[in-house]
Order: sequence, then C-alpha cells, then structure tokens
Amino acid sequence: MAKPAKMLLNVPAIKADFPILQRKVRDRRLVYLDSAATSQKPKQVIDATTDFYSRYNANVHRAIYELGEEATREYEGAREKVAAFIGAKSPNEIVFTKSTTESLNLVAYGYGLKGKLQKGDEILGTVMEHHSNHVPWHFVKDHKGAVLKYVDVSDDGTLKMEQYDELLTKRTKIVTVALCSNVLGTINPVKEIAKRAHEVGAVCVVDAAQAAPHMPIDVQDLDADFLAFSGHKMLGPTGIGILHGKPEALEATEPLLGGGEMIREVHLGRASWNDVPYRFEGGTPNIAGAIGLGAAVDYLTNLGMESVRAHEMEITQYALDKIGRINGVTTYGPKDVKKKAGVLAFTIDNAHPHDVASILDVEGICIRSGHHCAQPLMERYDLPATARASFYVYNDLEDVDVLAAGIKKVQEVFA
Amino acid sequence: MAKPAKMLLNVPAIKADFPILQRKVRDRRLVYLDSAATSQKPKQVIDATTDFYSRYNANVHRAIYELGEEATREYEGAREKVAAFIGAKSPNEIVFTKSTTESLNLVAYGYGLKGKLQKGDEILGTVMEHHSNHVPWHFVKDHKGAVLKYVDVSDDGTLKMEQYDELLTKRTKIVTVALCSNVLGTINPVKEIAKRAHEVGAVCVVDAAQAAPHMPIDVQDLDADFLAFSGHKMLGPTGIGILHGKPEALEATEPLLGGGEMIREVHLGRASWNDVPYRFEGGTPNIAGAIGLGAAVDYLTNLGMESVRAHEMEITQYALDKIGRINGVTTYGPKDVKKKAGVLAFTIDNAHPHDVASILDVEGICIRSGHHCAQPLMERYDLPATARASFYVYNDLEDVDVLAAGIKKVQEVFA
Amino acid sequence: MPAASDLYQEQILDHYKHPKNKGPLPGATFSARDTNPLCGDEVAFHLKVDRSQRVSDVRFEGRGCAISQASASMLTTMLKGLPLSEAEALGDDALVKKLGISLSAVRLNCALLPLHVMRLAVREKKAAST
Amino acid sequence: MPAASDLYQEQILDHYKHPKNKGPLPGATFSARDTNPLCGDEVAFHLKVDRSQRVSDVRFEGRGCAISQASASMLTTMLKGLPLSEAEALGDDALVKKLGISLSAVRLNCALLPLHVMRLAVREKKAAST
Ligand SMILES: Cc1ncc(COP(=O)(O)O)c(C=O)c1O
Ligand SMILES: Cc1ncc(COP(=O)(O)O)c(C=O)c1O
Repeated sequence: MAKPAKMLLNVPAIKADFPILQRKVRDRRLVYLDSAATSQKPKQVIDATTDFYSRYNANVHRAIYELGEEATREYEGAREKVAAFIGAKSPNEIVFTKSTTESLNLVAYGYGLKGKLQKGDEILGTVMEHHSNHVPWHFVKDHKGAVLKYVDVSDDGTLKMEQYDELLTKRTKIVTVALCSNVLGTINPVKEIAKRAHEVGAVCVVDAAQAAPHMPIDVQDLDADFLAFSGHKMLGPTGIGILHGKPEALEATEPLLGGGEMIREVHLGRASWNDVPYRFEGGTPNIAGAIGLGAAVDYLTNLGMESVRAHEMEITQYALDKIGRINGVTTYGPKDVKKKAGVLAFTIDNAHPHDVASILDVEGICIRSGHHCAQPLMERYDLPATARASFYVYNDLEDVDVLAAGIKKVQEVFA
Repeated sequence: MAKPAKMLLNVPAIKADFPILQRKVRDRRLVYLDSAATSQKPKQVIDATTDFYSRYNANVHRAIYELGEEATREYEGAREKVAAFIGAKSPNEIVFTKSTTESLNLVAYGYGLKGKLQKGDEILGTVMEHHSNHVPWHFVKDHKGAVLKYVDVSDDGTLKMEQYDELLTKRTKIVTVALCSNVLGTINPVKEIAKRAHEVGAVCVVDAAQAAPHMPIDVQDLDADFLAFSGHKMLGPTGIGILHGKPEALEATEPLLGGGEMIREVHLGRASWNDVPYRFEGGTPNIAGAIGLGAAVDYLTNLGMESVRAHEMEITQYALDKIGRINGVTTYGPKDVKKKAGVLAFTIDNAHPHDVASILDVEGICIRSGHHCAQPLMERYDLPATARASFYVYNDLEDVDVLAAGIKKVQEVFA
Repeated sequence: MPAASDLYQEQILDHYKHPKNKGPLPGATFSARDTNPLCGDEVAFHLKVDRSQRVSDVRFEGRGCAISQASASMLTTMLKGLPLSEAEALGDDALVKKLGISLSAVRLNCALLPLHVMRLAVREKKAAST
Repeated sequence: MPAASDLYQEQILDHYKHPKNKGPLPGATFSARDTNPLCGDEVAFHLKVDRSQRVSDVRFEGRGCAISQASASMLTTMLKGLPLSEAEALGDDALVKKLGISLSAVRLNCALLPLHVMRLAVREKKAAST
C-alpha cells in the first residue's frame, strides 16, 4: 500500500502535546491504539485541571466570593463549550454526569423507570450496543414491566434496517442506539432512525460515546431526543460525562440523583426540583472534570472535527488494507471507511485475542482484547473475544505499520 | 482570649503545600474558611493526578498492557488506602462513586427502591440532614411506599435521643443520620444510634461527608452498615465519592448504574452482576479522581487524624470564644468543642448572611452563606439563612482573627 | 470586584433599612411568590391594576439580603403608575442601572429575583385567564 | 514485565495446542462452569471421585486464551489421583509455579480461572448435599 506523503493533521505537533507519548515502554516508543477505551490527554487539558486546583478551586453556584465565582464561570463556560461543540441551541440542554454510563442510566431511570413508561411499553435497542446501553434498560423491564426488543446486525456489521421497521410500532416508546459501535466501528444511520422513531411517537436515545470524540455532531441535524457521551474518550479527564437532551425531553425526565444543587425547596418528606439542567446534577459535581473537558473541546475544535474525521478515515483505510490483508487475520465490521469509525476489531487464526494483546504489549503496542463490553454482539457473531485497535488524532500510519509487524510476531509464536 | 503559643499542626508548612494559598485576593492574603463546602488541595494531590495523565493514563481492569496494569494497580491501591483510612476489613468494602450524594442515592435505590424495602416500611432520618440525605429517601417513599420519619434537634443543636427511641420500632428498616452536621457542627452519637437500630433489625446509613475529613473514623467501632463521604472535602479531587458497606449490606444491595465493569454476563434482556464492590461501579470510573484521593488519604494519614481533630478543636474553641462573644453575633450548634466539629454557623444582627459574605469577600475571606443545603434544619430554627465559617488543616488562629475583624466591618456597614 | 463600600452604597442601605411599599396588598390583581433556590431568598410581589391597565398600587413582601430587598423596594417605586405593558417589559438592565452598583453573577441573582417574581405574577395570572 | 518468549514458553504453548483431558465427563461427581467477567474466558471443570475419595478422573472444557487453557490442562494433570481433600486445598501458588511464568495481575486471572472453577465445583456440590 502506498502511504500518503502527508497526513491531514500535523501528527508530530499533536504528539508533542501529549506528555504520555514521550514515554518509552521497555525502550520502545509507546504505540497507543486503545483510544476507544480511553483517550490520552494533551497538556492543555492536564494544565486546565491543575490551574483550577492551584488558582481558583471552590465549590460552584452558591459561593459569594471571588474563587467561587471564578469556578462557577469556568464550570458553566465548559457547559457552553460542549453545547457549541454539538450544536445545541442552549447550554441548558447539556447535563454533566460522570460518564456515558451515568447519562444513559439517567434517561433509563428518569424517563423510563421513574418516568413516563407504562407496563407493556416497548423499548427498542440493537444487538450491537455497549453494555452501558443494555443494562439500564433491563432495569426498566424488571421494575416497570417494559418490553425489550432488539434490532439485529447483518454479517457485514450494519443494522438490519428492514427489521427496525418491523419492530417499530405504536407500542415503541423508546428507541436506543449507538451512533457508532465500539467493536465494529459501524456508523449507524441515527438521523433516519430518530426520524422513524418520531413517526410512531417514540423518543430516540443515542449513545455517542464512540462518535462525539471522532466526528462532527450536530444535534439539530440528528434530531434525537437524548445523546450521551464521555469526556475521557475525547481527550478530557476521567469522571465527566455528558447528556444532551432536547428541552422538552429533559423537562419530561425525573432526576436520578437526589441531593444538593438539584432542588428548589426541600421540606421533610417532599421537595421540588431546580430548573433543567441543574435538576440532574445532584451533589457537588466534578468541577475539575468539567473544566478539563472544556479544554479538551477547545483542543478538538481547534483541530476541527471535520479534519479529525478525515484523518481517522485515512488511518482506518490504511489499516484495513494493511492488516485486513494479512493471511490468517480476520477483521470485523464495515469495510467502507465512510461507514466506519477508526475502530478495527480483528482476530488471528489460532491465537486468542488476550495472547495477541500480551505479545503486542511486549512490543510497546497497546490494544484491547476481550468482549469490549458488547457480549450480545459477540454472541451474535459467535466470537468469544476479539482484539481491537482504535485510532485517534495522535496516531499515524507508522503506528499501523508497527501493529502489522507485531501481528507477524504473534503469528510466529502461534504458528 | 490568650492564643496558644504553638498549634498542634505545623500550619506554615502545611500552607506551603497548597498552591492556592499563595494566591492573593485583591492584594490580601486568601483566608479560606469554606472547607465544609470543598477543601483546598495540596500539591501532592494535584501532582498525583497529573502524574496519572502524563505517565500511565489508561482504562482500568481489562487492559492487557503495561499502562493499563499500572493504572489498575494505582486505582485499586487507592481503594486499599481508603479502606485502611477508615478501618475497613477489606478493600472490597469500599465502593467508588462520584460523591457522597451518589453514595447515599446508591443505598436509597439499591437497598430501598430496588431492594428489600416494602410498602409501609419505615425510614428514620433526622431534621439536621443535608439535602443529599433527605431527597434520596423521598424517592423510596414515592416509588415504594416507604414511610419517612424524622428525629428532631434540640435548641442546643443535638439530636433528641429520647425521641429517637420513641420513633424507632420494628417497622423501622433504615436509620440514616449524619455523623457530623454541616451547619451546626454537631457530632452525633452514631455508634449508639447504630446499636439501637440493629436491635430492631434496621440497618444504619451514615453520612460522613463532614466527618471523614476531620476526625478519625473506625468503621469497626461505629458498626454502621453503610457510610458515605466525598473526596473533594478531604483534600482530594472533585468527582470522587466513597461508600463503605459491610459485606453483607453490600451483598443485599442492587446496583444503581448498569453498564460496563459491573456485570458478569450480559445477554439480550438479562444480565448477572460482577462481585462486590465492582457491581456498583458501572462505567469507566473517575480513575484520576480515585488516585488523587489516594494521595489525599496519604497526606491526612501523614498528619494523623487525631492531630487533625485536635487542631480543629483548638481553632473552633478559639472561634467560639472570639466570634461567639462579639455583641450582636449569634452562633448555632453545640458550644462544647468535644461535641462539635470545625464548623461555625453564625448570624449578625441586622445583616443578612449574603451581605456578610459579600463584605468579607472584599477582605479576602471566603465563607459560605445561605441554607447550606439543609432547609429542613433552617425551618426548624426559623432561620432564612446563616453565615458559616469552617476550618481545616491549613487554617490557624490568625484566620479567626481576620474573620473577627471582618465581622466588625460588617457591623459598621449595617450599624 | 467592587469594594464593600461600592456594593453597599447609601441608597441600597437606605432602601434595605427603610423599604418602600412593603407588606400585603389586599385586592391585588396579580400576585406571585418565589425563592432563589441557591440561597433561599424569598420575595412576593403584588400589583393592583386600574381600569386603564396602569399599575395603581404595588407591594412586596420578603426576606433576604440587602441587595434583593433593596432591589424589591426600588422596583416598586419604578412600577407605580406605569402602564402594565411597560411594567411587563421592564428589562433586567433597567433595574440594575437603578441599583447603580456592579454585581457578580451570584449577587445579580439576588438583585433580579424581585423582577423575576413580578413577571411571574403577571404571566401566571394571564395564563390562567386565557 | 516478561518478554513474549517468557510468557509463551514451549510448555504453555504445548498444553494450549494439545490440551490434556479436554472434553465432557459423563457421570462426573463434581461439575462447575464459570467465566472471567473481565474477558469472557470460559472454563468448565468435571471431577470424578472414587470410593476412597480420590480424584479418579478429571476433564475440562472451555474457550479462552493460551494462558487459561494451558493452565486448565496442566491443572488436570496435577489433580488426577489426588485425594479430594488435597485437590480442594491446592493453592494458587502451586498452579502458578507449575506454569513457570511470571504473570501480570490481569493475566493471573486467566491462569487462576481453572482453579477457581475446580474449587467451585467441589464447594457447590458439597453445599447442596449438606
Ligand atoms: C453533611 C453532608 N452530606 C452530604 C453532602 C454532599 O456531598 P457532595 O456534594 O460531595 O455529594 C455534604 C456536602 O455538601 C454534606 O456537608
Ligand atoms: C459505545 C459505548 N457506549 C458506552 C460506553 C461507556 O462509556 P463510559 O465507560 O465512559 O461510561 C462506551 C465505552 O466504553 C462505549 O464504547
């Protein structure tokens, strides 16, 4: 395969922003190919949290002193940045949680279990969801008597849209789907899915954990009702998640966590709620996390999400060509990079993915192996596990070359 | 009042560890007296999180590469430190959440709403709880038909223990109480409360948010079933909370958040849970937060929690003497520092607490004003709001002097 | 950030210590009450409107800080005699200008609470009657 | 951290590629199956115990990595002929020593899964019969 002379992003400059990428692992350059699990962090993000703790650390919203006002300004400023990042009409559509997982649970409890759903109402998911978009809905089934149905995937890794049409009925109240699969890389036609969901009066919940870090998102265009993602997968700190909701969707949602910040008035045995989005932010939030996320959004915005996506398409194409064609290697998911994010699941004949990961580790290469928190999908393909390489802004084609060489080593061991 | 010549802790050395305390506010030394809202962070804590992001950032538990193993080791190491800090028998008794608020909600949902409680079962709280220990129980009332009852406080700020005995019956399934009030500073007799709760077969849930940072806690001695606290109030990062549970209590608790990490197996529509405590840690946790918390625990352990408590008693005594005796100033809560933590709520005749805080802010003094997320308590005392100064390891008697001088200025303005 | 003397000018302290138009208003056309959830400050606003849709009388009740109570008091003086439509349209800026001090975000909430409650009173009554 | 060649020694690879005692065991006295929730590796263990309470036969089934499957295979060879009490008491260390490699925490889970399942088999049966 011919390597393009120049990549879309200036990777050497980007790498220089990430302290961890200066690290050597057993005298080798660190080749980090596990950004789908969590991304690395640029110094801009690390510095933003350090700066908070060193200069204006205080609790937010209620403090009547300068530190507290500065903290509040930056925390709310991060909300504004996130809103702009995904095209929300107002920062009030952005709820800070601790993770995609909490965001999805917030919807499952607040709209489902404690909210509008009735016994017999149907929730329509897909077979390719991450566990975080399966288990919360089990709760709604178990405690509210909701009925769960699932859209299957084809062998090529795309959703069976004709089955979606069959399963979607007037009884469907919630449709929930990943914008991008964390195993197959499949980019699902969520705009279309949301449109059809709305036609039967259902709301559409989108798990954007693998999408928001990697491609432009415009919530106006997608027109889903809820959209969840995580800071730690998009260059931001751990412990901060995001839930976007349309105003009317958030208004129709009960709070998950009760406590400080989220109330208007509390009396013995009864309380009334604060406005959206504060209603959903009970307790002292992850202030440093939100501020660091704001810096991450700045960093990505600076690169340009169109360029980020184009860069990853280039690497993914190269990886599909280079890795996908090695004899004895099988890759999963779409082969067309227009339908696929920078996630490459693969298996090597006679070598278990864990052993693949262990041997690559010795080469300084970090990949993931296992079920990737997607057991129903693995069952669907009858796979115990796969290896998975995933790409981000600090990766380049050379990283793919190193991976390909590592795979050859694995094949030697298990020949 | 005579000032002791030397304090128990070496405050100048401690202050030097806190970058923010080098900051000036309007050319004045920053006098931070709002640690009950959130504490400041020593460089040891800031550095621990920076080090994680710069050197071994990776997702925990499943990674088969060196970074991931290092991250897991440090994350689990933090769990061990927290366990040792409160005398838990095993790290498996420690659940990481995002806040005290999440910890208390976890118990309310997992043990109450989704768990063992039946309609008509009684939950016994107190009038002095923080909103985070009120509102979660409202949910159990609203969705499970539990009955809420409350132990009142006396005018001196202590719980009416004879009323506790009256309200505690065989119908009581949960007793929930703050170890230390965030307004009055009252240290409640939780060991005795837990003992009596156990006698009627109830579990005892303790909100230790204001206690764990300030005094030695031994969960063996307290013998409560659940104990919740927050990292950010004890020198640690924002976005990390702790729930301690006795093994049998945790086993009897359903998970709050469904998702990755917390499962054993997931199939379409059903799942089984991972072991305790992982069952309660759905989603990517706040890894940096836990590691920073570990560093905070090291810092406090190094000072010695007995010394921390003694130091705060000394400041509180001095503050009660100095502030409590200013004409026109009223203080709330116990006057005996053996029964009181380093929290001093007060009002000034003719000056609203917000105005007090605003005027003190100009002097570089950070205090809190308002209802302190304890509206039922404020109603009980018929107070719209109070001012509150709270003390920690980096405060000294001079800070109290500065506060006293600030209060005099307030009185001049509102004379 | 303002100095204490900037924030607590004579005028503010005067309205706080000697509020204008404070108390209930029997026969009010519009009434509402709200609290600031962040701090618990509480204001109730009552307006009486005459046949020509002018604010003929106005009162506030409440408890809270000097800023919110002085602001409420000053707001009543601004409203009296105004056509209802103009009262409704009164902007945040107008009140802040009248107060004559520069406010941080949190204290701005204190200052604007009375205006918020006044608007609530008019809006809710209208909603109920349509 | 070990090098690849350290981890995947001849012995491990041999047990992985040509496992001993793999398959079902009709008439087993004890049987259990479990998965490693972190990775999905799966092992079932079957033991047959004779009248003198000795392990007369043992089989495993499973799918997973070289470490877990080689470990299961080696464990079967260690168990055969052992008094049940000794089989039950077999410690983690003994198996790790037999494997002869140094393992990271995550891979240690792989290596110990078979032992865990073997213990589960014996314990659950005993619990059921008491
Ligand atoms: C007694 C008490 N309980 C609970 C909380 C809630 O803690 P967090 O906001 O960290 O969830 C606080 C702190 O505000 C508190 O003082
Ligand atoms: C598609 C998808 N959904 C949800 C999640 C859960 O994200 P988090 O662990 O940050 O809650 C992940 C990441 O693991 C994911 O890839």
